[in-house]
Amino acid sequence: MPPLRRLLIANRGEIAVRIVRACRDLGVSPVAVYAPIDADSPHVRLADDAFALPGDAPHDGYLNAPLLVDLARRAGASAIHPGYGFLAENPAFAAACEAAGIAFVGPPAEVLARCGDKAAARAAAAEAGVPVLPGTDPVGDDEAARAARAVGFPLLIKAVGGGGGKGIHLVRAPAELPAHLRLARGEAQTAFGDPRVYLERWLERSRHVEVQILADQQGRAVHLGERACSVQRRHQKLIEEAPAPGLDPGVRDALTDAAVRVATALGYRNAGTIEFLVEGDAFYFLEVNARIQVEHPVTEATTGVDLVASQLLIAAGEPLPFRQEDVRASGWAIECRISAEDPHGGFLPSLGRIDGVVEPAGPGIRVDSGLWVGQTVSRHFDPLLAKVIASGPTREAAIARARRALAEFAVSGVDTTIPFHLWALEQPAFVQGAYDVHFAEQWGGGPTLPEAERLAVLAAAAWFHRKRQRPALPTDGASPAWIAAARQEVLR
Amino acid sequence: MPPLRRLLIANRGEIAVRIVRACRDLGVSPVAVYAPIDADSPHVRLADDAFALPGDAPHDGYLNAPLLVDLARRAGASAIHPGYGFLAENPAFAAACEAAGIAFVGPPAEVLARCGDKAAARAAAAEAGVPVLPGTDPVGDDEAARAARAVGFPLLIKAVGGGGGKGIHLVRAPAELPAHLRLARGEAQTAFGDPRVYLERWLERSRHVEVQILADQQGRAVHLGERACSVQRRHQKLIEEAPAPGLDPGVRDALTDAAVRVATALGYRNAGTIEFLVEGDAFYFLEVNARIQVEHPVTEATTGVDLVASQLLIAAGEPLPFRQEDVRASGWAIECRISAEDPHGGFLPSLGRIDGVVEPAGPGIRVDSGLWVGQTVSRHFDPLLAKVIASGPTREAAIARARRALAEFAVSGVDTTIPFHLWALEQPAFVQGAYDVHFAEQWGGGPTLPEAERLAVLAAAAWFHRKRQRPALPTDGASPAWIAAARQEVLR
Amino acid sequence: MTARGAGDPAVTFEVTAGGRRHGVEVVPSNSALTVTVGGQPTAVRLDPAAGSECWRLWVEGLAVPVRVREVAGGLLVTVGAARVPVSVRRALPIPIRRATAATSADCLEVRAPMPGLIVSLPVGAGEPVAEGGTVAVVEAMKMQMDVPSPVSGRIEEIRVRPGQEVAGGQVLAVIRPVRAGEDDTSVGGSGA
Amino acid sequence: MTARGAGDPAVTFEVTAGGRRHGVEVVPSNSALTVTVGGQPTAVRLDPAAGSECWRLWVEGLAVPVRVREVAGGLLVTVGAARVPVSVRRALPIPIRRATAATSADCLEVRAPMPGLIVSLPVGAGEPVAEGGTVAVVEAMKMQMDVPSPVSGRIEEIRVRPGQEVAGGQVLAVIRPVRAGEDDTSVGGSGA
Repeated sequence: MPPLRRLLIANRGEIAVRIVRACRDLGVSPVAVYAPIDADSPHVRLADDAFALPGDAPHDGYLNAPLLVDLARRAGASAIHPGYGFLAENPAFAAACEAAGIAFVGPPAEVLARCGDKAAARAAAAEAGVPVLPGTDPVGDDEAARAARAVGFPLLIKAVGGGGGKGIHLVRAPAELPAHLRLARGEAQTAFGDPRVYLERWLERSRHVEVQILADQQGRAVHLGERACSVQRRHQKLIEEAPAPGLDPGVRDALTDAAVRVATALGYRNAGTIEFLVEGDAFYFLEVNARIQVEHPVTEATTGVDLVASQLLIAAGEPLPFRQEDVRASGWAIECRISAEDPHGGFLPSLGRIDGVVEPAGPGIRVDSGLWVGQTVSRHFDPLLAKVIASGPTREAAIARARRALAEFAVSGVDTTIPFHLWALEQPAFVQGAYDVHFAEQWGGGPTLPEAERLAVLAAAAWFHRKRQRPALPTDGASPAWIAAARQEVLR
Repeated sequence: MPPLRRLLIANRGEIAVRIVRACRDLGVSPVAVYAPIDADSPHVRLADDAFALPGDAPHDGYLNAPLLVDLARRAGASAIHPGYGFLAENPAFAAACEAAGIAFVGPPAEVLARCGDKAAARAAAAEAGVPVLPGTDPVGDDEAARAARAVGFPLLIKAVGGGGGKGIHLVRAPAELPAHLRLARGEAQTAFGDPRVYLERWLERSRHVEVQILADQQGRAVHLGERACSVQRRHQKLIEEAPAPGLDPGVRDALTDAAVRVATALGYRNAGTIEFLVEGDAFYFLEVNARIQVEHPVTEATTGVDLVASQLLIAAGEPLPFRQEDVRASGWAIECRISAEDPHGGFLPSLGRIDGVVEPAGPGIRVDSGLWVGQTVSRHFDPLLAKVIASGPTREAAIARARRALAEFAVSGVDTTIPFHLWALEQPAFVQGAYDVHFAEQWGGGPTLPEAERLAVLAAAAWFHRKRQRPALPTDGASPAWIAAARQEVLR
Repeated sequence: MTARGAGDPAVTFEVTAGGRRHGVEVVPSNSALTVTVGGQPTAVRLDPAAGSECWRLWVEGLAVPVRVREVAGGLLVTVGAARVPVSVRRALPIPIRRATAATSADCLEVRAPMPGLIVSLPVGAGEPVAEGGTVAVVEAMKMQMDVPSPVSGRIEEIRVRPGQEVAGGQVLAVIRPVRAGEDDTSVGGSGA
Repeated sequence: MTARGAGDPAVTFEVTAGGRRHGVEVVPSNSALTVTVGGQPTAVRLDPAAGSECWRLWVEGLAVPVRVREVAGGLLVTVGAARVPVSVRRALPIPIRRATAATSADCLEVRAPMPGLIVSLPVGAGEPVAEGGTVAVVEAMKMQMDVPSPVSGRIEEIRVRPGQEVAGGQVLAVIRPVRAGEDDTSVGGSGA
């Protein structure tokens, strides 16, 4: 790949690490950028060069489009990979890259704009003979009530800038609309620098299934099978798997075929995902995610295709090295997102400083991680810390390995979604593959088990005993005063 | 698997961790044993229960057969997995387990004895129509010279207790025989508690190819394809791959077919490996490794079959869940053994204390590791610390990923074989798959490159500067006095 | 009874978990501990697993990963998927949260549900607010959240300003409840 | 010339690597260093990667993993597959290994090639040994190795005993060389 020797990664965390690795595999020199708070992070440590951004707030840093283009030029990079989130689906950024003679690893600006115009994307899908749900163009506050009535309730408010569940609000009744509209706009502004939102009909008992697409600059588009993504909380995916369990083979073929038709109709280029809602045997096009997705590794595990390396090759002008009939999926893969959230406290963000990490490994386990000891988990960024991808010849084997890996995974310093995953992977509905978008609601605040209570009492007793004997554990934070007081009283 | 609820692991390091993980995947409770020096090791940390052995010397600990059987009974374990090395191929140990009503995860004692009797194994292979090399029964010192003449030079002295390259010596001329015989016997005694050795003809330009076998207690034997293991140093494998590069498909079929015939002729049970030397299109049976092997993960990567879990299921009496025609190998996998040896100093063992580890991860990389920070690498045990297994759809992709992973791997405190692997994976002979058992000799003492020298000078200068500014680095050992002296003189 | 070394005195205290109170005695024995809960002795060992919070609890031939987090008033112990708040009585006097001097006992505090940034404060001091009405909008990790009033009432005091970073649990505002009929001023939520 | 802060004095010394001696000047600049080797300035940064020995060298837009190990007499720097022994002159006086008082300057020391256990010592003090003959058998990690005599001569002194653990480089025996014809006693190796 002679034209692509050096690439700037305009992102952070696990996806930046992922892109570094794809670069290494292709002999491309990866260049990192970092907000000051990320100076010691793995994506910086693994890159060939790294440039500091002026601030931690996204608009100073990872959303600072002119600076990123300038840094790419200074670093001698001929391409920029935007990862997901931040500027990944921003047509102006893609255009700015092109204008500067830097390849944007993703669809060209006009395709991003076409995919970002949700109404246009829906229209294109409908024209390609793919069923769609009722939805709107971007709506102003004044017209929202009328537009909502036309779409019908329940409906979702979604960010035009889109992606990652941010800015998505479910509205069940007209009275709830104004408050949710305001919150969704605020989130969209922060996450994507674009306050525009649109409305889309919501199906109550549906499953979320999406199809991975790769399209080269020569115009050939192939799909790499589907992913099931119905384990969601606050419209953020928690668990994804490939293939989708319980999907009728006929429906699967129709879905993947529809996805390729939508991609072709939109003139899609590079890696992308076509999202559908599935209810029974019916499916509806939702939208195009015009980026690499968090859950791409499950497709890599089942197809053997390196999607991020494919992105780089496509951006460098290479034709796809395989045809649709060469793509063979086998086995099963499940991804669990490890996020800094408190699953026992409504999945609220858990901020703090990571003071210990043990990541799982071994057969059938891949970990894509941005974690490091000393990391400050701040309010500025998405709470995703790492991903555990378990694969095996059968779904049963993949689930068993995922459980094993989650039990090995230890993160000290913040709450994580690990307890949720341990619960989910034991639920009959999940084990049987018979779950829909409401699955995660059954978690409630987490299980209460007498056995866990007994073990907690034993652990607490042993913990206190240990604290008495070894006053100084290597933590950064000072021990709260009440511990010292307790120690004194215990000693009497 | 109702009869197997709890299993004792009579081993340490990465293979003990591997067995813990297989247990977890099957819902079996793993019990560890540990020499005092291994008290904080990962296999102990990941097990459900752990029993201390009375000493670090192998005969007190991991070779202490009666104690291990007793501990299994006390732990409520119904099976013992011996790993590789130590007691893995010891018929008396297998018999002792059976006598105590504990399943030995491996072939029954009589099969171990048959495989351990190298002459008998060779005879069985010859009878099954498989070509063999000239070789002897176990030889005494008196008869060795005559036996050697009958076998012909060059020849190998090999330990009857066998395995892992220990006790193997290459002898090119009669005069060298006595000294090598003495050393080989000593090593065999230490490693396997059995000083017996035998002689076997050696082919100068051969390749080492082996075939993985699984055989259930119902008598069905299948192969899982071959592995190439010609990158060796002191008859210890350094790199293995599956499939074998440059192997004619006809030869491959003949080899795997011969392996199944040998296994069937020996009444083989559980997992085992049939070793061959290949020279051109000719191949010769060498021996049976009646155990799980270090390099088993490359076969797991290409076939999707979990070999260690299969071992447990077979030991529990389950029939193989697939037939020969169901086994499909795809893609390519390469394993690099990370050992505590000094590749720039003749691969001598490097002893010390590990004070920092970063293990690689990400797409296509599996790490099986027994490493931990604080680990003392002692003379008591095999120097293998960890294994990097890289896989991909093509050999080229697997090599690229292996290189990437090796560059991420950092071990502080002892020398490792990582520099050798970085060199090997760049060599044209390796990249082209055109290498034989002499490949590793080209390493010499490692490359000397002007660019490396320039970087070393820069690194040394920066290191000294850093040391001057930050006197205390978090190491355990005290800084040598000369550093302090140097610092003073630099400061003037 | 477990044999005790002279230098290993038993420690006894009361542990409350899941609303149940347990008498607990801890006696060191070899490298482990004998923990007696409600008269039932159990041999346990707690080994560090990662950082300051992650441990491995060895109990009855099984190893259980647990996370122990210190919070005001006790510990949060996570065992597998379950989280158990644990408090230790006598040994652990739980600080009782009293109304501060500035806040009369009749008033209620509205606290931040998570650490974050104050985006807006739709209702000013002295203004009325309905039960469920938005008192503040807090943002963290690109997610915005309304902080609702637990009661209908009047804002007695606002303790933060827009753009300010707040800690989880920090008091944002103090509200004086209004009983139905007591105050007939129309009270609104965030739209007020 | 690089601008220098008043508190950042240049440090100069001589570095020998691969038999070549280099004049080296180190000047701090921002978070990096300017290292001038043979008049050629290069901006470098050395960041810790793992433990006490593993580092990441940032140089000219590339990051190179290096391992720096302190040994007697200098540093061993591993860069990729290559190992470069580096010594720093003036700043680093290399301790010269002198013959100890007990050993006459004519004698040679035989040292352990690796840390391990002395398995056997086939030749006794006062006995003759041939060049290449085995002086000791050392074992580590289940591998046994003959330690050969570098010269033909006579064992002057044995400093270890079988079963003893020895460090790498530890003196095992002292040998007084015999010039051809000087001593016509037949000398053997390990068989002697």
